[in-house]
Amino acid sequence: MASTTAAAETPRLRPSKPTGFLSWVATTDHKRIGILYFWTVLAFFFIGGVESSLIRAQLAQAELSVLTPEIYNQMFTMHGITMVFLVVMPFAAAFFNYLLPLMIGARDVAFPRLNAFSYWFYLFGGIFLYSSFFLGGAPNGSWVGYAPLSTNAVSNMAFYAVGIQILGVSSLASAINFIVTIINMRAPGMTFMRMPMFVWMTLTTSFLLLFAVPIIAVALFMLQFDAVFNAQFFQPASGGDPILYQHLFWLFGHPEVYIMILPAMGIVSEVMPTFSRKPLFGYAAMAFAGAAIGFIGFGVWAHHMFTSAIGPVPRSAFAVATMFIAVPTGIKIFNWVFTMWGGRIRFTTAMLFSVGFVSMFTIGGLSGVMHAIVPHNAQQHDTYFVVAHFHYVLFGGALFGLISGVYYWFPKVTGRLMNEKLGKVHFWTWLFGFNLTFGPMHMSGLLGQPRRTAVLPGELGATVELYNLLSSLGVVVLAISASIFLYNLIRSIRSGEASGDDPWDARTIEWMTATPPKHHNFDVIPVVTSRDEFWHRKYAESEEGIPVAVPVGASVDEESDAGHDEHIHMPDPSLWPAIHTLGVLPLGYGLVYANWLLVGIGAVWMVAGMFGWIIEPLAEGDDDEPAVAGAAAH
Amino acid sequence: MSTTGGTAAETAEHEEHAGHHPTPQEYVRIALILAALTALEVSTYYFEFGAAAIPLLIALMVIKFVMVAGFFMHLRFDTKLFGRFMYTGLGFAVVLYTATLLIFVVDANQ
Amino acid sequence: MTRKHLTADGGTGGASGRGRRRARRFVPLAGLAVLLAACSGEQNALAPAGPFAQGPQDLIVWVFGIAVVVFVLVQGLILYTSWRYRRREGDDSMPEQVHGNTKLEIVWTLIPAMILAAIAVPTVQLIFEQMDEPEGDVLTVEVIGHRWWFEYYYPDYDIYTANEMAIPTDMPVRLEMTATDLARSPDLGVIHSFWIPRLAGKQDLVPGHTTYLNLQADEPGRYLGQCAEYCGLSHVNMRARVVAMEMADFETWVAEQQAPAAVPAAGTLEARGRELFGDLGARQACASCHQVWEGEGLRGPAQGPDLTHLWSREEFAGAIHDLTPENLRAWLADPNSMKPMQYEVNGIGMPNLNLTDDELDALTAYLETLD
Amino acid sequence: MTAVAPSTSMGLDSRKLGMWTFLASEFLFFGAFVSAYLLYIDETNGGPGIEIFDIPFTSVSSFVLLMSSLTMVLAHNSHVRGDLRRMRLWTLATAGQGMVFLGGQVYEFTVFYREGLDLTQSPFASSFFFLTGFHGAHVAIGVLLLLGLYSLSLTGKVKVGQDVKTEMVGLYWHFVDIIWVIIFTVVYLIPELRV
Ligand code: HEA
Ligand code: HEA
Ligand code: HEC
Ligand code: CUA
Ligand SMILES: [Cu+2]
Repeated sequence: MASTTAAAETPRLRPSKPTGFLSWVATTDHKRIGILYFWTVLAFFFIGGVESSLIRAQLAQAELSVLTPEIYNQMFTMHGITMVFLVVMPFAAAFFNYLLPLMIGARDVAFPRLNAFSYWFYLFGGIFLYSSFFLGGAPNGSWVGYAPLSTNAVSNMAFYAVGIQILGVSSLASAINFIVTIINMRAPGMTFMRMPMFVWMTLTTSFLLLFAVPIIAVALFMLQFDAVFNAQFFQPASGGDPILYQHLFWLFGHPEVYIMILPAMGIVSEVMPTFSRKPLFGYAAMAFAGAAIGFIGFGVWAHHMFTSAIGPVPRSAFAVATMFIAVPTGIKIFNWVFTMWGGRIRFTTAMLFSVGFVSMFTIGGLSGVMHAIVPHNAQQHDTYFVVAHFHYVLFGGALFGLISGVYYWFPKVTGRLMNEKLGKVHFWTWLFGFNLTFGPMHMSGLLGQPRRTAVLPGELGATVELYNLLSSLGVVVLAISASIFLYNLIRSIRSGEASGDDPWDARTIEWMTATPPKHHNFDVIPVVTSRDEFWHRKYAESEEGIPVAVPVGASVDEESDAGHDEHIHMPDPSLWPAIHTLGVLPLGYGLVYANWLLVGIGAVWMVAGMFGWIIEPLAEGDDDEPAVAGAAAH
Repeated sequence: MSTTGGTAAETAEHEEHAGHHPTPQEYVRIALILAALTALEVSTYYFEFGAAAIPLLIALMVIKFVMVAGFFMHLRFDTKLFGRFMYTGLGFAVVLYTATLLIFVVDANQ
Repeated sequence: MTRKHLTADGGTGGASGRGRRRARRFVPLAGLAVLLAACSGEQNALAPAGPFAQGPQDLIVWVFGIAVVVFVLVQGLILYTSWRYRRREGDDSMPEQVHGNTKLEIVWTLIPAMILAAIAVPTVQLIFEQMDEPEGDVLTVEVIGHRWWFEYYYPDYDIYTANEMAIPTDMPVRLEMTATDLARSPDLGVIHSFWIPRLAGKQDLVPGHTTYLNLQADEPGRYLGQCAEYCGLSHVNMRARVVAMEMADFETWVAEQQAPAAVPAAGTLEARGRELFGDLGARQACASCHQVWEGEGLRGPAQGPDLTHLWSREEFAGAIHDLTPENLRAWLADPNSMKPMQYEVNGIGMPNLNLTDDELDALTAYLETLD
Repeated sequence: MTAVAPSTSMGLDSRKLGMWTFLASEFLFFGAFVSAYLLYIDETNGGPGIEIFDIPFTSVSSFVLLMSSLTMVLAHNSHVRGDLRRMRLWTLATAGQGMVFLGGQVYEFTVFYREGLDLTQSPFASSFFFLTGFHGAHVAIGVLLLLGLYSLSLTGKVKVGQDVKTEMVGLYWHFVDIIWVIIFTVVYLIPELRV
């Protein structure tokens, strides 16, 4: 290995200092982008949590007036949007970014600058959405934005239409990036069936995004043109049909919920084997089930419309399709349990969150199957029973899985361990607070409490009031718990115990390289010969199938590892993605306020930025990007 | 990331494919066929084709689509993966939107 | 209209009879539901009071039972595994590296699939049963969702009313529903959902579509409900009531509603109120939005609730306030303070007409005569 | 798949793979517009409907767009053969035809607008303008890409041997063309049979 960091040797015209503000703005390093995602997500999670706290404060008792209805409606709308589009999805993107290249043995993603572009679009999209608070009020038409209500100017939903559109572009770009990276950038020997399960789930999620995002894009364009430019897509007065919006939204919306859960499932599938010291049970079935969930997930959208204007035939068809999603999901649940079965389970915080995921997600899944009983869905729909369902799958599922991932990979990112004692306090308070908040909602929902109501109607009775009070108390526990987490996070970054390269005795190749990983990830790209490559380099199997540690370096012929490149060529930082992306702000405001001047400025800005991007070589020293394939272009 | 290794493999592939790529003359011939098909399409506007018109138009559309994708976009010569991607997208679109429109039709009298 | 006698297996009545019998078989599971029902308010999905609510209830109780079993099994398995295979202090041994088991995979694919198939069949049957138009004598009511109140029109009797829907007991009611009729309202029409949990599940009201819902009450009573599809600012204040009464009472109610409104004797305060109702000078007259039908001309729909027999109702303004003279006066003085609306920005709801105290007295007095 | 250290595990060009991935998703984008159009084809709200189409005119511009695919592929072919001069020529020809198509569309829209069909007239009008308009936007972006390709090849940024760049632009361009193949049939010709 001659030079590991080509960067240090080449003089450059662009921000080349490895630290400082500008180095973050210009970074094209997937790891740094992952970290940017993570902190942005935390900030938005805090905001979304504050919004939900206000919601719960208002609903703590019947007929309170902590919030006016105007504010309340903005709160639950922004809470939903924030948690879905600005927290869970980008949280998953943070993991994809940081881990994907490390897990498949690549030096970066296929299109590093496009990757930066995705992040900036995400950030500006979030800022754009939140700027609405200072520009006459936030959107208040709910996160599903049903037309024609949302085409009404007082709903402020133009911000929603444009804001989500921006976030969609970000997601679509990452999806393409990750698909290409997985298909094209795997280390030698890393066949599809040797990929870590997390990579499989990333691939499935990316395909879901790829096919779902364009649909919502169309729905949002229509919504926005109805709202701002008087188009007639959903205006019943002229023959437009509001049901079309519902179809388009849920054609996206249901795949979207699996977009949110599959990454968490991938994380759990990495954590469980490591801490059970066993390989993932039923690897092929797991990969297949994930793909099946994604696939069937495209065919169940109308289960959100069971009480809408659709007839008995579609109701029946979608009911059946919906129920059968439980089959592949069940496969996953049982395979996780059997991964633990017979293992030597170490209950670290990461493992606790993963087990918590399996347990809590099952509850949410079962209430999901109850939703699919169409005749009774008419009682459950738009009540807190649904709110309970989706918080169990989203919070108890997605968020538990993602937090498990934070504890698990924290040492990889920082070289330090998170405090386990605080971690366990965090877990148990989190589990308790979560169930206290959302468990009672099952009951209040069945007792008839509708969702999206700005006050808790007193006529619902004392029982419902009690449940609501419990829910509100749960948020207090959650807030304390979240603060513990944050404290642990910051403290451990500063002064956590050093972790070494492989603190968990892990199985996958991201743990083979230095911790924290160098800019180019691997000095030598490993040649992969089996699933759980790293584990097989550490352990041989005795005749009874029991692993025996092998002396370091003995098992694998280091020479066989590929990539003895003389110079590892990393893409240089670039300011263009950030510059280019900035143009989306004038463009967005222009569209919201029907101001063609702003639209023009934004468009020209972005086109100019695009040319700057294209003209700038990927890496300094190349007079141009390489003529041949395989390069990280774009 | 590094492209050093790729050069050889890629150029080899290029050469291997080069033979299969149509020549400019062939491209022109394909374009002429496309033009003729278009003329046939437009003729449905001028002449009465009766019940055959719609199936005919759809068939022509599909043929034109496949020809452009196959020859001009090199799907016939490139790796199968690209074609699979495209037809997956197309398939998803056709199935999902047909189902959606069917729901509207089924409920027209509901 | 003749009163229909219910037999154990005739028509919709049969459905209810069957439903009750089926319910009894699941007493242990239904127990929980009943327990909860007993100690709660009237807007309660767990306390069905008619066949169209009973059917879904019976089905879900059964499914809930399955869910409980799956829940116990899965959680039990998780807990057992976690406990049994936890790593013990000082144990550094390695487990056998098991990669999977095809037989097990097949088992846990097929069993859930079979369970779900077993749930799917009755679900699909009931979907059709619930949506089909009931046979025999049926009362039809048209429901129109406005921001933010429900309007009811009885096509057989030419009756308009709001917030409270009167129905006879033991007879299926077929609701034909849609959202705002644009010809008479600045409300561009948004989606609402009509939901009386004890009588039937909800069904959306979609502008441009007609949707249908069947409901039926077994016992007389006042059944609470509410708009269940988010429809903007005062979504929560868009409540619904169904008042079920014996057939004889219902017939009386119909007759009263069909009668024209009383005209107060000239010179009284009420008569002054009646004049103001039709003419507020420069301000918009009540009559431009509300109808008080006095027997002449067409009895047509208006922009706001029909007030011909206002005082026959117990609640008003989306059924969020008791209809008392004090409340009504407060409403007329400043509608927005009683219920958030968007008249200024959107033309939706009732405007504040800046009525003087005298005018308020007269109008309130007049409206009280409209029983 | 045990590769002999190629730079990519499938031996594919990432950029092309990325473009194809993107195009796959575009089908769902245009599919939604087509569905809306089909749903609303009769919802004219008293305004003009499909009878307003000028089939001969649209046929000509469709034909121009179709033929631009030929010049596009010829540009790529020239680039592969290392003939940058011809490549530039064909690229410009393609962009020119694209602009003719766009000009036709602008003209068509203006005529329709004068005859009372504008975005706010009816669901039919909205969905027609959206479908064809978004296609037009794609064409416009394609023209920009072509002109970019042209000028970059002049400045030496696009070189002999870098025909993947031309191919990428070409893939996009052909895609826009096949979408129009569908639109022309589904939006114009088939409905017109009923008039
Ligand atoms: C992460 C997100 C996520 C996930 C994974 C799911 C998973 C599921 N969801 Fe959920 N859902 C949401 C997020 C999610 N949902 C959201 C956000 C909404 C509300 C949107 C809104 O209106 O705002 C919603 C709403 C929603 C509705 C509409 C409710 C209504 O508004 O009326 C329905 C209806 O069918 C439904 C069903 C299901 C089903 C059947 C599953 C299944 O995938 C669950 C499968 C899992 C299991 C069943 C458990 C494990 C399986 C076993 C242990 C095997 C054995 C089991 C059996 C034999 C039953 N969901
Ligand atoms: C992943 C998604 C997600 C998550 C995590 C949550 C989390 C929470 N949600 Fe969620 N919620 C949704 C997604 C989510 N929600 C969606 C999609 C809707 C539907 C919206 C709609 O109808 O349109 C909804 C709607 C919704 C409602 C219904 C509103 C209504 O219908 O009127 C309620 C009511 O209780 C609620 C409550 C909560 C609560 C209490 C939390 C809590 O768990 C939050 C706990 C978090 C905190 C309390 C964080 C605070 C952190 C700290 C205090 C730490 C300190 C930090 C710093 C100092 C930086 N949510
Ligand atoms: C611009 C139209 C408009 C005018 C003018 C108007 N109202 Fe109203 N009124 C409404 C609407 C709309 C409602 C329904 C509000 C709701 O419940 O959301 C309503 C509700 C009412 C109700 C409650 C009815 C019920 O059953 O819920 C009464 C009583 C009433 N108005 C009386 C009056 C009187 C008296 C006047 C004149 C002084 C008047 N209104 C003027 C539009 C109007
Ligand atoms: Cu009407 Cu909610
Ligand atoms: Cu769903």
